[in-house]
Amino acid sequence: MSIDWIKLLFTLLGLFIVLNYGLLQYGMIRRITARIGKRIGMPVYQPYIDLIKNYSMRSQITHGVMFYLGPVFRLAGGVGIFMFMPLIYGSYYWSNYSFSGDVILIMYFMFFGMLGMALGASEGGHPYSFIGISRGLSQFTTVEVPFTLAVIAVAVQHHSFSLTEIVAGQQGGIMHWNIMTNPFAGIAAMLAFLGMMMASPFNVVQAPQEIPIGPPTEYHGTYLGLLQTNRAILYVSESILMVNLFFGGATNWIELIVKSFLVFFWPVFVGLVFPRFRIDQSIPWFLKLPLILGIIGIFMV
Amino acid sequence: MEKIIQHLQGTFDVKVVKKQRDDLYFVTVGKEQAIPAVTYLRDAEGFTHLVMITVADWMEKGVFELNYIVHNYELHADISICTNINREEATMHSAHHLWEQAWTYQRELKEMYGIDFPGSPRVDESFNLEGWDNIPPMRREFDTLKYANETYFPRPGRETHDPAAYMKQKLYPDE
Amino acid sequence: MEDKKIFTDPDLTKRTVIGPNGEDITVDPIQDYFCDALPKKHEPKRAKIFESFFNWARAESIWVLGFGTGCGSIELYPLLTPRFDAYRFGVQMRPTPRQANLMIISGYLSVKTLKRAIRSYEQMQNPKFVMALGSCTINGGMYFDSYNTINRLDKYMPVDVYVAGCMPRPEAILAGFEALKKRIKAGKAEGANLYAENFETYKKNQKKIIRDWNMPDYNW
Amino acid sequence: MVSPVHIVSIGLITAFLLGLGKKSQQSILVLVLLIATAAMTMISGSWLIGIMTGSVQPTDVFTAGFKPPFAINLRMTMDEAVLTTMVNLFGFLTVIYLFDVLKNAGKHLLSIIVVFLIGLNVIVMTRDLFNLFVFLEITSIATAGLMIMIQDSKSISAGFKFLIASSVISGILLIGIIFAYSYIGNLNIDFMSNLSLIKGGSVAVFLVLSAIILESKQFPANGWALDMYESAHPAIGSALSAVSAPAVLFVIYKLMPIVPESWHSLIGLFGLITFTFSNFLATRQGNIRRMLGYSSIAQGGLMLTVVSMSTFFGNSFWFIILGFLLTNFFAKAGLFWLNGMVNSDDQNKWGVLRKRPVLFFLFGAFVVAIAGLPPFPTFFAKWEMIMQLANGNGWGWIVLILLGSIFEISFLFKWFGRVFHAEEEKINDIRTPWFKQVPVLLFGAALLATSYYFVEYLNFDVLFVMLPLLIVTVFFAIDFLPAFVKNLLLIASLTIYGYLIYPEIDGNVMQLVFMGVFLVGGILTLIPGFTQKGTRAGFYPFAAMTIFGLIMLVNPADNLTFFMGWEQMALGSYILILRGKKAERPAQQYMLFSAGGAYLMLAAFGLLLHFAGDTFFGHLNGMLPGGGVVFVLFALAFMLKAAAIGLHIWLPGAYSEAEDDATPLVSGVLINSGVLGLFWIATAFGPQQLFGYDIYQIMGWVGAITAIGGNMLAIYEEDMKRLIAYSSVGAMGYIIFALSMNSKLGLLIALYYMVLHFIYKTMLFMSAAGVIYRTKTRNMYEMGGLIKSMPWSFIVVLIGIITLAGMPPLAGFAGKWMFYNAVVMKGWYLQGTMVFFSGIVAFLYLYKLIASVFLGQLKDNHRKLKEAPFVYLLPQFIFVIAIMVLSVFPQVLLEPLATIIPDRIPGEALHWDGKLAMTSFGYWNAFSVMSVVIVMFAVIFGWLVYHSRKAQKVKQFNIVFAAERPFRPETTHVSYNMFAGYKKALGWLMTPLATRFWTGVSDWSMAIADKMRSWYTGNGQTYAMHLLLYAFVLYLLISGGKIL
Repeated sequence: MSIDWIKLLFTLLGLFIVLNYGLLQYGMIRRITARIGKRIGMPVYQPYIDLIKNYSMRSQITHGVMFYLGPVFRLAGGVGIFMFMPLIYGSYYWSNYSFSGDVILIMYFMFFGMLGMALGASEGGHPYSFIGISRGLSQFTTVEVPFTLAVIAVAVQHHSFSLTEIVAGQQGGIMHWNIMTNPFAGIAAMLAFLGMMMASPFNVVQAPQEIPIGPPTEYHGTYLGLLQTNRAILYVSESILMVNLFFGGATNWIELIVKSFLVFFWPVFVGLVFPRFRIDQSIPWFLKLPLILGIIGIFMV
Repeated sequence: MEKIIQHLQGTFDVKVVKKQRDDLYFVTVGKEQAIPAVTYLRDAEGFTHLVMITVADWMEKGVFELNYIVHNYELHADISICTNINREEATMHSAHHLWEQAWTYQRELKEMYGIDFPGSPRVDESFNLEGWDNIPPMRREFDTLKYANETYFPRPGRETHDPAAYMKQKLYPDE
Repeated sequence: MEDKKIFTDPDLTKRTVIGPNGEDITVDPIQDYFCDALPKKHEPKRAKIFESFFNWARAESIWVLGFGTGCGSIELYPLLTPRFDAYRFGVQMRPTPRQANLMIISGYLSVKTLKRAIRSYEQMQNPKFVMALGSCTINGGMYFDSYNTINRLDKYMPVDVYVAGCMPRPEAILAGFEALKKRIKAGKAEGANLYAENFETYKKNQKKIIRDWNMPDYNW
Repeated sequence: MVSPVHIVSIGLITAFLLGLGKKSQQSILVLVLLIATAAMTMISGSWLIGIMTGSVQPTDVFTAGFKPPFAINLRMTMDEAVLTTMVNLFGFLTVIYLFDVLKNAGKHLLSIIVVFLIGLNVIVMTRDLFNLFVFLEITSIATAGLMIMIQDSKSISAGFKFLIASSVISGILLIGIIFAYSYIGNLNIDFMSNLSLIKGGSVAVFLVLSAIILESKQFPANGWALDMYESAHPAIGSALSAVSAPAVLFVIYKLMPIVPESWHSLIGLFGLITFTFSNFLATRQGNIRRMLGYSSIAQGGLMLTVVSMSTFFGNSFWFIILGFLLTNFFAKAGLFWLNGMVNSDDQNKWGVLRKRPVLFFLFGAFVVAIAGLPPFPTFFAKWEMIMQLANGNGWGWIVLILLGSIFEISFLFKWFGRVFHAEEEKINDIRTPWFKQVPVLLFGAALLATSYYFVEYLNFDVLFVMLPLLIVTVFFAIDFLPAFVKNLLLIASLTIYGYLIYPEIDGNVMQLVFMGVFLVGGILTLIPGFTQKGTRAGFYPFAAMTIFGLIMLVNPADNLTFFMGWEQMALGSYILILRGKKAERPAQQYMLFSAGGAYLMLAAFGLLLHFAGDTFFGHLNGMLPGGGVVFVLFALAFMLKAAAIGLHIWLPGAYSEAEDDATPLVSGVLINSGVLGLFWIATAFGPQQLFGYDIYQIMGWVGAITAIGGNMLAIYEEDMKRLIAYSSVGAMGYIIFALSMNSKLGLLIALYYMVLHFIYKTMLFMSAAGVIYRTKTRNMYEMGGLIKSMPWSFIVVLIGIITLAGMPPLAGFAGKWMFYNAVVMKGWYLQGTMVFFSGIVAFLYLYKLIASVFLGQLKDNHRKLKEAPFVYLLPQFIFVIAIMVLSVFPQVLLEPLATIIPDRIPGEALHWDGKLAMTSFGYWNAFSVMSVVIVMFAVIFGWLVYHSRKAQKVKQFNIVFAAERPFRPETTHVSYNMFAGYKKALGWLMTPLATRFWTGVSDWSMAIADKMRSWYTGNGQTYAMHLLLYAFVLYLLISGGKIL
C-alpha cells in the first residue's frame, strides 16, 4: 500500500488545527461560563498554559504498565475518531482517513478510549476510579441507545453509513439538514450528546465535589497532559460528528468552526442551567424521552 | 422537678443539691452511686438523653468532678449527676451500657485527663492526640506553655502583653 | 502517672495470611504496601530559556490543592466568587494532590493535621509550592502555647509564601498569589528540591512531634 | 439337538433331587442347581444358536405324542429361543449371585427357584391356554415363595398382596379360558384365530387378554407390583423385572393374533400411559428399589405398546422390541444386582460404588442404557419407534413417549448425580464377593456387546461414526493410565483424526469450519489438562465422547447420525460438568434441558420424516412447505443448547460448576453445536410461518431479548465463571438474532461471530481457569491487582474483551460493522438497537471482569502468586494470534464463510475490493484501520514514555486517599456490587422470570407426582379393586360401552 504523504500531512495539519481550536474553544467556554456566573474568568489561552505546565512537571509516578497505557488509549481513541472523520465536505485532503471506515467505526472508536482509560485508571487502584468508571459506563450504556437510533435513522434516510455521503445528502440549504428533515432523530441525538459530553447534569462520573474527579484521580503531569490534549480533540471531533450527521456538514473551515462551536455550546448551556443527576436518575432519563424520540425518528424515515 | 430531686434524695445518698435554674439541677452523689443514679433517672424518670459526660479538674481538692448531664424531653429539664473521684487513682465505672455514645466521652476523658473506665470499648486507643506520651494534657499540672516551647520551635521575637494594659497604653497612653 | 498502654494499629502491624495453596504469607504493611524510595532532587532544565518558559507556565497556571487545614479555609472560598475571582490569575482548585501545584496551609495546624498535610504535600509532584496563611503558621498565633499546635510551619515543610493576618482577607491571599508568581518566575520557588535536599532535617522535625509515625518516610 | 422339553424335564428332575438332599449337603445342592440351570441354559442357548445359524429348524414339541389341539404343544422358534435363553441364563446367574444366600437357606428355596424357572420357560414355550394358566399359577406361587426369601413383615405383606392380585387375575383368566373353550372347543392358541369373530368370543378374548395385561403390571393397577419390587430381595426384583415381565409380555405377543385388530392401538395406548406415568411417579421416588420398580413397569408398558402394535411396526418390530427387551434385561438386572451389593435403598449410600471403578462404570452404563442414550440399543429402538409412529401420524403417542423419556432421564440422572457426588463419610462398606460381581460383569459385557451389534447392524459411516466410537471405547479401556498420557493420547488421536478426515471434507467449507472449531477447540482446550495429576479417572473417555459427538454432528450423513452425535455429546458433556465439585444440581439441570432439547429434536425428526421423507434435514435445500412446526421444534431444540433466554437457566450453573479446565470445552466449543443446528435449519428450511407469524421475526426478538438478558445478568455476577457464562448467553442471543435476519449478511455475521465467540470465549474461560487455578477462588472481589503477577493472562483477557466488545481495530469490530449494515438492510431497527444496547451493556461486565481481577488492589493472600502454568497460556496465545490475524485480515475468514451461505438466501452479500469490505451502505478497511491505530498508538506511547521515563514506580497504597491512607486492600478494592447504581435504575429488568417459571414447572410436577403416588395405598384389597376397575375401564374403552 502506497502512502499518500500529502494527505498524511494534511491530516496532521487538521489535527493540529483541531487541537488548537479545541483548546481555545475550551477556554472560550470557560470564559462564557464565568460570565454567566458574573465572573471575569480565566484567560482564553489558559488551557494552553495548563497544558504546558502539565507537560513540564518534573517528577511523576507510575502504578504500572496499564497506568501508562490508559492515557495512551484515551488519546489514541480521540485522535482515532478525528482520523476517521471527514472534516470538510468536498475536499479530498481534509477528509482524513474516512475512506477506511464509516460512522460505525467512529462510534465504536469512542469506546476504545473509554475502555483504555477505564483500565488505566483502575490500575491506579484508587477506589474513586472504580466508582467513577462504574458510573461512567453505566450512564454511557443508556446514552448510546438514543444516539444509535438517531444514527441508524440518518443512515437509513441516506441509505449509507458513510459520513461523506450523509453530508452530501444534506447539501442545498438549511432545510436539507437532517435536523430539519428528521427532527425527532436529531433531537434524540442532541439529547444523547448531552450525556456524551458528560457535562452537568450528567457529570456525576467526575463529580468533583463527591468523588474528587473520578477516574483520573491518580493522573498527573504528562498523563494528565495527554488527557487534556484528548479532551480538546475529542470534544471537537464529537461536535464535528454531530455537525456532519445533523447539521449539513461543512464546506470550509469557517463553517465547520462556527457550527461545531454552536453544537458544543449546547451541552454547556444545558449544564449551566441544570443541576446534577444521580446515576440512577440519569439512566432512566435517557431511556425515556430521548429513547422515544429516537424510535419515532427511526419510523419517520 | 422538685419531686424528682426528692425521689433521688430518697433513693440515693445525695450529698449536695444545687439548683441552677428551674430546669437544671446539679446533684452530687458518691462514686458508687453515680451510675445507679443515672440509670434511675434514665429508666424511671424519663431522662433518656445523655447530653454529655464531662469533668472538672479540682487539683486543689485532689479530685475530678465528673458530671453526667441527662435530659428529659418531656420536661425539657436537665439534671447533672456529679461525683468526685480521686485524682491520683482516677477510675470510674463505665456508662456505655446505658448509652452507646458514652464510650466516646470516656475515651476522650481517658486521653485528656487519664481517667480510666475499665470495660469501656476502645478506651485505650488514642482519640485526638495520635501517640501522646506525656501527662494527659488537660490535667492542670501539665504546663502547656513549657511543653509548647520545648516542642514546637517558638519563633523568637514574640512578645506577650496583658490585653487591657496594652490597649490602654496604645490607645490612651496619656491616662 | 501510670504507664499508658501503647495502642498499636492492627492495620499496620505485621500479620500472616494464608495463601491460596495454604502457604503462609507475611505482610509487613509499611514495607509491602508503600513505596519506600526517598525523594530526589530534580534539577531545573539546563537551558535557561526553557526553564523560564516553564516557570512562566507554572506561575500562570497554579492549581491549588483544595485541602482546608485550619480556620482560614473559609477565607479561600470567596476567592472563587465573582467578587474576587481568582480564576483571572490562572488559579484553579484541584481536588487531588496529584494534580495540584500549590498547597495552601490555611491556618493553624494541629499535630494530627500536620501529619495529613505532610502526606498530601509529599503526594504532590515536583515542582510544588506551599503558601501559609495566618499568624498561626508563622509563629503559632493565638495557639502559641497550645500543647498540640505547631508554631512554625517552615520547620516541617518548605514554605514559599507567608500571608500574614489573623485571618488574612481574600485580597491578601490574592496578593500572596502575586508574590508567589514572582517567586516562581524568578526561579526561586524550588521548595520541592529544598525538601528533598534537607529531607533528613525535615523528617527529624516532623518525627519529633508526630509520635505515632505510621507511614513510610516519604509518601509517594 | 436336545428337545426343548428337556429344559422342563431337567428342571423337574433337579427339583426332585433337591428334595432328596439333606440340610448338611446344602453346598452340593446349590452346585446341583447350578449345573441344572447351566444345562437348561445350554439347551435353550443351543436352540438359539441353531436357529440363528439356520442349522436347526424351528420346531414344535408335542407332549403325549398327539398333535394339537389334542395335546399340549411347546413351540421353539427364534422368539422362544431368545426368551428361554434369557430366562435360563438369568436363572444360572441368579444362582451364582445368590450363592451365599442359597447356601444358608433351606433347600426349599432352591426348589422354588427351579420351579420359577420351569414356569417361565413353559409360559414362554407353550401354545396352550390352559397350560399357560397352570404355569402362570405355578410361577405366581413360586414368585410368592421367592418373595418371602427375606422374611420381614414388608416382604411378607407384599407377597400376600401379590397373591391377592394374582388370584384376581387368575380368576379373570380362568373365566376367559372357560369361555374360549366353550366357543372353540379347544385351548390351543393356534386354533383360536377366529375366536373373536364368533359372537361372544370377543368377551373370551377380552378376559384372557385383560388378565395377561393385568399380569404385566400396567399403570395404575400395579400397586402390588411396586410393593413387591420395593420389598423383595434385589435378586428377586431383578427376576421380576428382567424375566417375569418379558415372559408375560411374550404371552401377550402370542395372544395378539387372536385379538381383534381394532383393539391393538388401545392396548398400545394403555402401555404408553403406563410408560409415561410410571416414569413420572418415579421422579419423586427416593427408595432405589421402588424407583427401579417404577422404571421396570414403565419399560414393561413401553414394550406392551410395541408388542400390541407389532403389526403396525411391521419390519421394524424386531429391531424395536429387541432394543427395549435386551437393554431392559441386562441393565435392569444389573442394577438390581448392584442394589444387592450396595445393600441400601438410600441414594446417598450408593456413593460406595465409586470405590469400585468397574462396577461404577457398569452402573453408569446401565443407567445410561435405560435412559435411552447412545450407543445403547434403547436409543436406536426409541428412534425407530418414533420414526415409525411419525410415519403413521401418531403424534399424541410421540408426545407421551417423549414425556415419559424426559421423566425417566430426570430420575435416573438425579440418582446418578447423587451417587457421583455422595459424600465419602456416609459410605458404608460394600459386599462384593466374586460370585456377586461375576453376573453383573457378564451382563455389563453383554449389554455392551448388544450395543455393538446394534451399531454394527445400523451400518454407520466408518470414518465419521465408527472410528470415533472406537476411539471413545479405547479411552474407556485405558482409563487407568496417568492423566498426562491420556491427555497426550487424546490430543494425538484428535490430530490424527483431523488429518484423516481432512481429505474427506476438503472443499466443503461448512464442514471444514465447524470441524475446525470442534477439533481445534477440542485439542486446544485439552492442553491445560497437562497440569492434572493422578489418573483423572473418567475424564478422558467423556471428553473424547463429547468431542467426537460434536464431530459426528458435522458430517451430514443422516438424521440418525446427527441425533446420535447430539446425544453422545450431551452425555459426555454431562459427565464433564458433573465432575465439578458442586455440580450435582447444575449437571442435573443441564441433563434435563439437554434431554428436553433432544426430545424436541426427536419429535422434529419424526415430523420431518412425515413431511419430507427420509432426508437429512441439512440437505433440504430450500422450502419445506408447511414445515413451520418442524422448524419451531428444531429451533427450540437448538436454542436450548444455545441458551436462548427463558431456556438458559441451565447454562450459568453448568458452565461455572464444571471443572475449571473443562469449562472451555463444555462452553466455548460445545455451545457452537446449537449454532450449527440453527444455521442448518435456517439455510435448509427457508422462511417458515407458524399460525401466520413469521418465525424468523419471533426468533429475532428472542435473540434480541437473549442478548440483553444475558448481558444484563452478567453485570451483577460476582463469580468469574458465571459472569463469562452469562456473557455466552448474550453472545448466543446475538447469533440467534443474526441468523434470524435470514439474509446473506445476517448468516455471515452469525458464522463469523460463532467462530469469534469460540475463540474469545475459550480464551477467556481458559484465562479464568488459570487465574482460578492459582487463586483457588472464583469470586472476583476476592482478587485484584493480579496484573503484576499474571501479566500474560491479563493480556489475554484484555484482547478477549476488546474483541468481545467489538472495538476497532480488533476482529470483533467486523461483526459489529456487518451487524449494522445487516440491521439497516433488514429494517429491524428496534431489535437491532436492543442488540446494540446489549453490546454496550457488555462493557460493564467486561470492565468488571478485567478490573476486579487484574487491576485495583492486590490482596494479601495473593502476594506470592505465580503466572498461570504454561500449558494454560499456550492455547490462549494461539487464540490471541488467531485474533490478531483476523483483525488485520478479516477476509481470510469472511470470504470462505460467505461461500457456505447458499445463493437462495435473500439479501445483499458482502463485497470485497482488495482489503476494503463493502456493502451498499458502508465500507470498512480493517488493514488501514489497524495501521492507523498502530501508528497513532505507537507515536503517543513513545511520547509518553519519553516524558515519564523517570517516573517513580510506586506500590499499591501510594494513592491519594483524602490525606489518609488506605487500611486494607479489601476495603480499598471496589468490586462487590460494582454496578449498584445500574441495578437501582434497571434492576427490574433482571427479575428472574425464567428461573421462576422453570422452578414452578418442576415444583408443580413434583407436587402432582406426589399426589398421584397416594393412589398406591399399600392396601391389598384396594389393589384388588384397582385390578377390577382397570379391567372394567379397559372393557368399556374396547367395547365402546356396548356388550361385545
